[in-house]
Amino acid sequence: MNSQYQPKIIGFLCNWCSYAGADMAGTSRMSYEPNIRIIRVPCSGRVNPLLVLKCFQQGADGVLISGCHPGDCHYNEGNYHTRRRFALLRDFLDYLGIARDRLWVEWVSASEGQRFAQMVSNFTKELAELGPRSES
Amino acid sequence: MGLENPFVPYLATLKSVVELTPDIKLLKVELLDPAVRAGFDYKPGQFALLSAFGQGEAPFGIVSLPQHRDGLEFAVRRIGTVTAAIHELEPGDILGVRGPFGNHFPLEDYVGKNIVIIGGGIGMAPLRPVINQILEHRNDYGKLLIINGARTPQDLVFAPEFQAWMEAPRTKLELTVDRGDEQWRGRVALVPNVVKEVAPSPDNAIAITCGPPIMIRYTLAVLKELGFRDSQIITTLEAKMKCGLGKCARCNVGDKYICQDGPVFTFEQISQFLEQP
Amino acid sequence: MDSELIQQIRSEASYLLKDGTVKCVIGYERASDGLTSRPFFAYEPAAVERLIFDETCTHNLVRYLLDKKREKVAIVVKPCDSRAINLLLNEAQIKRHMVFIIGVTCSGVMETSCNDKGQALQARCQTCQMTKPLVYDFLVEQKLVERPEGEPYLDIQEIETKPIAARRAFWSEQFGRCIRCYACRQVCPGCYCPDCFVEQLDPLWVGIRIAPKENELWQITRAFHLAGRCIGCNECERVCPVDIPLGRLNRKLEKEVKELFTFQAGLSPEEQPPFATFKKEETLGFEE
Amino acid sequence: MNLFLSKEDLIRWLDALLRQRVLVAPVRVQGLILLQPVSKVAEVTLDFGNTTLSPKGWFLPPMETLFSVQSNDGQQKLVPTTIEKDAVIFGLRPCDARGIALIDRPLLREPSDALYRERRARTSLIGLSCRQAQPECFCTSMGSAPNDPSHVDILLTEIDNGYILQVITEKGRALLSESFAEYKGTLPKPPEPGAVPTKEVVPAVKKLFDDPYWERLADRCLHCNICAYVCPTCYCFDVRDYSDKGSVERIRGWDSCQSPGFSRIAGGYNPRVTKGARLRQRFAHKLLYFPERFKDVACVGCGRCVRSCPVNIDIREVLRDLQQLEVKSGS
Repeated sequence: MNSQYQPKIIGFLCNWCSYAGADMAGTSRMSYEPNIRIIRVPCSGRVNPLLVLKCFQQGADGVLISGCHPGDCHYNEGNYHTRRRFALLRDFLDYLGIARDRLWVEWVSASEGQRFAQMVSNFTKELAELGPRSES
Repeated sequence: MGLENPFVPYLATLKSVVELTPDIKLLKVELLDPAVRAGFDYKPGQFALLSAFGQGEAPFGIVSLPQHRDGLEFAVRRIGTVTAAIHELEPGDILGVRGPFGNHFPLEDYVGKNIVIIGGGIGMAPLRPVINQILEHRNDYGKLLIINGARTPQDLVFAPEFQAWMEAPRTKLELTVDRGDEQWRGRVALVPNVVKEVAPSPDNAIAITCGPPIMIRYTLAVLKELGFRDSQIITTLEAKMKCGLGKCARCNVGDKYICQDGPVFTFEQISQFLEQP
Repeated sequence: MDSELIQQIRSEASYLLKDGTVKCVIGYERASDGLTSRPFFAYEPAAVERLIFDETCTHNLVRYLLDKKREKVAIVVKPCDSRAINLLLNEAQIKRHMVFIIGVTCSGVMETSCNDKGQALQARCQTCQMTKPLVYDFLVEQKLVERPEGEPYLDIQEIETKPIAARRAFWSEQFGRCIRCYACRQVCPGCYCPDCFVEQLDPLWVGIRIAPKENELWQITRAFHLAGRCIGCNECERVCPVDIPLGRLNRKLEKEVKELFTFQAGLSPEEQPPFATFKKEETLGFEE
Repeated sequence: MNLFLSKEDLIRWLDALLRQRVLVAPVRVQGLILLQPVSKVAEVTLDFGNTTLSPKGWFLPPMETLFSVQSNDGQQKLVPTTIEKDAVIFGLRPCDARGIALIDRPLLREPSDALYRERRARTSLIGLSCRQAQPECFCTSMGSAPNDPSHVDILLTEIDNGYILQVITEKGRALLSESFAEYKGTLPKPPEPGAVPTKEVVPAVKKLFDDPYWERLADRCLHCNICAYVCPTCYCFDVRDYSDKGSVERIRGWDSCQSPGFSRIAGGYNPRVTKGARLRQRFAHKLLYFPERFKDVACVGCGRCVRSCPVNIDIREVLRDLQQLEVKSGS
């Protein structure tokens, strides 16, 4: 990313899988772009769409919601609800002019540190292409 | 600064904080600008709007006495966002003060009369300056009866001053709680029942009461039974106030603006309100 | 104006009031402009003479059931309004035995405004195929006019096909006009939270600041809270004093909910709404 | 002395005004007519009944910052908002001008509202007489008139080939950038809006304060804020603090007695809980409390609340009902 534009990403990571996965990426010294600010949540199902909208309102360029793989949820069905909620919100935001690629929902288990690091880098590259939030 | 735009508060610093009860603090506030401090004179019953910048503003009765010239005191109960922010302030922090607003207790009319003061919980706050003003000019007034009630013993407000109130000449202090605890030796009864039991005489007397609406309703009934006329019973109304300047109309109850026509009213005036507060 | 239809409504209402089955009948009466109509609450049998029904009766009266939870009332219900009854029954906001439903068959209501009976049927009525309410206790039938089947989401597609910057500009301009009078919330049968998020102070999601960012957060969240619940009566768009096409927010979500979860709000009081349930095997675009 | 302007004169004059001041004028936006600052005279429209929202929004905006708090190294400094620019509101109707004059009374009364006072001082009003009354108008019953010049600096009246310009105040004279021809003819007869009985309204509201009429009227009321926000004489507001990223702003915004939290006190007690009490507050404040404090009824008969109310709560009907109920209850 040559341009000086640094996308800001807010990441809601579920405590049981994704946060542990990000932790593993850290402890195994995997490097990935520093654009993400992580917020730990008990479950990806805890993320209220209002939180995501507040992130975009306060100037975030991208929002990542990461939870356990469907079926592995510590609370059995949290990520099933996440899936439904943000499948709809993503389409709706796109319709309103906030690019759908600004909202990612990913499943990262506790052992997929590498995959988490790679995913953050991909997301940062994608957002760099999309450009700052002002236009879309 | 300030008067030019009446919405811009005077800056003040928090001098001291005293925990009166688990959810009520006594704050002493000093206006920063000496000129403003000199010109800021008020009377018991008036209120000011305190600003916790970032959270907002709320009205509080001024509970200190002007002649002490020792800063402004407010008793603040933690009940909402602004009061919570005020409770977090420490001595030295900056806050905003706007006022003084509203009318005041017409103490000059009570000279020579017996005074009955009935307060419930934080309702004692606006009554404290009246008590202390009477004690500082004790001979101008007749007998002073103070009935101070609260839910539990630690919720009794202004405990540090009970001793002084009890020892003052021709003064009686009746404390009561809804629910006592092991150490509590005093009365366990609702305020209106204590008023009925002590049965102050209405002759040449006035009663000032302030507290939760339910206490007021029953205390009023008891006082009427004892022979007090509406014009002899005074209270200070708490309403949603925002500007304190008679403009935003939030405190408009009936045809009155609490922030300007009140907050101190006699129940005779209140009975003529079109709308009951 | 079909007087035979009105006579039936009046006699049923009078009967219900006289024998005390209901405390009041919620229906329509002629408005002060003498042309259009407005909601009307009849408490005494004599008042039923003011009840009318014609193609200017646009209001969705079901919202008023939220204010009359503790007494049995009767209510005049169009086919689209009846979906709102199913919504409130599904969300346990009203009890079926507390509501006597006077259903009216309908062939569309006009695009009315003050002093204007309207020249055409409302857009949503032009292609609506519902002629009979889904639930009623007493049905009043009127001769119906055939309406053509049509492509319901043309106005939504018109926005979807714009480039993203144009969509962004379109909605920013619309939301820019919002004065936050909350009429869209107050008129909606689905909006009944005692403490709406927009007025919460702690956390201060939106509050009183009227600016593009706050207006956008308000409008998006309001619509999203109705996803899978909005029954398409379009009252929010009708009441908006600054003409924001709110229907195009709610019906976009209605279209997506149909595609993603094959669900439509208010068709039955038992069916689980989309966000209250899930299917394990669905991926919804979030592949493994 | 009345002047005459052709259409070209008017456009030239407006263009001149545009250069030194902010020109706020009626602009067509989708189906609405909104008063907005314009950058080109071409954006201005003159064929409309009245604007959707009233010009009060220029003096008491839907939202404004009262002051911001800047804290550098612990030292807090309050920076009050100031008004820099002069402005002209062009094309406002006489009823709205009277609306502004009415809310001047509470807002300019000592201690006066600084921002409102500053905007009033720096803004000139060019009124446009109505050529045609709208069905909901009833200004002549409320102390105004389609050609009432009393609260504007300049009043324009459209006639077939141009406009008659009446200079009302010195502030208005200062707006004339060139000399126009004198107009010797007579002013056209103003249109006749509907009439509404208002003789005994103040005592009627007082007498019928506890009448069940208000609960019945409020049955259909949605308790949105439309009637207060479109009304030229509603001026209630709320004040809140906003702090994002360290800077704190005290915001003042429109509020209405119909909104749920308007009279709710900390701790939850709300003296006005029922629907009827809230709706009564709107009419009691306009037709009783305001006249008792400021002499005149706070309604100018512009008809906006009648046009915009989703459930047709019509103030003209309320005025009629109050008179009849008062007679029935033995005045």
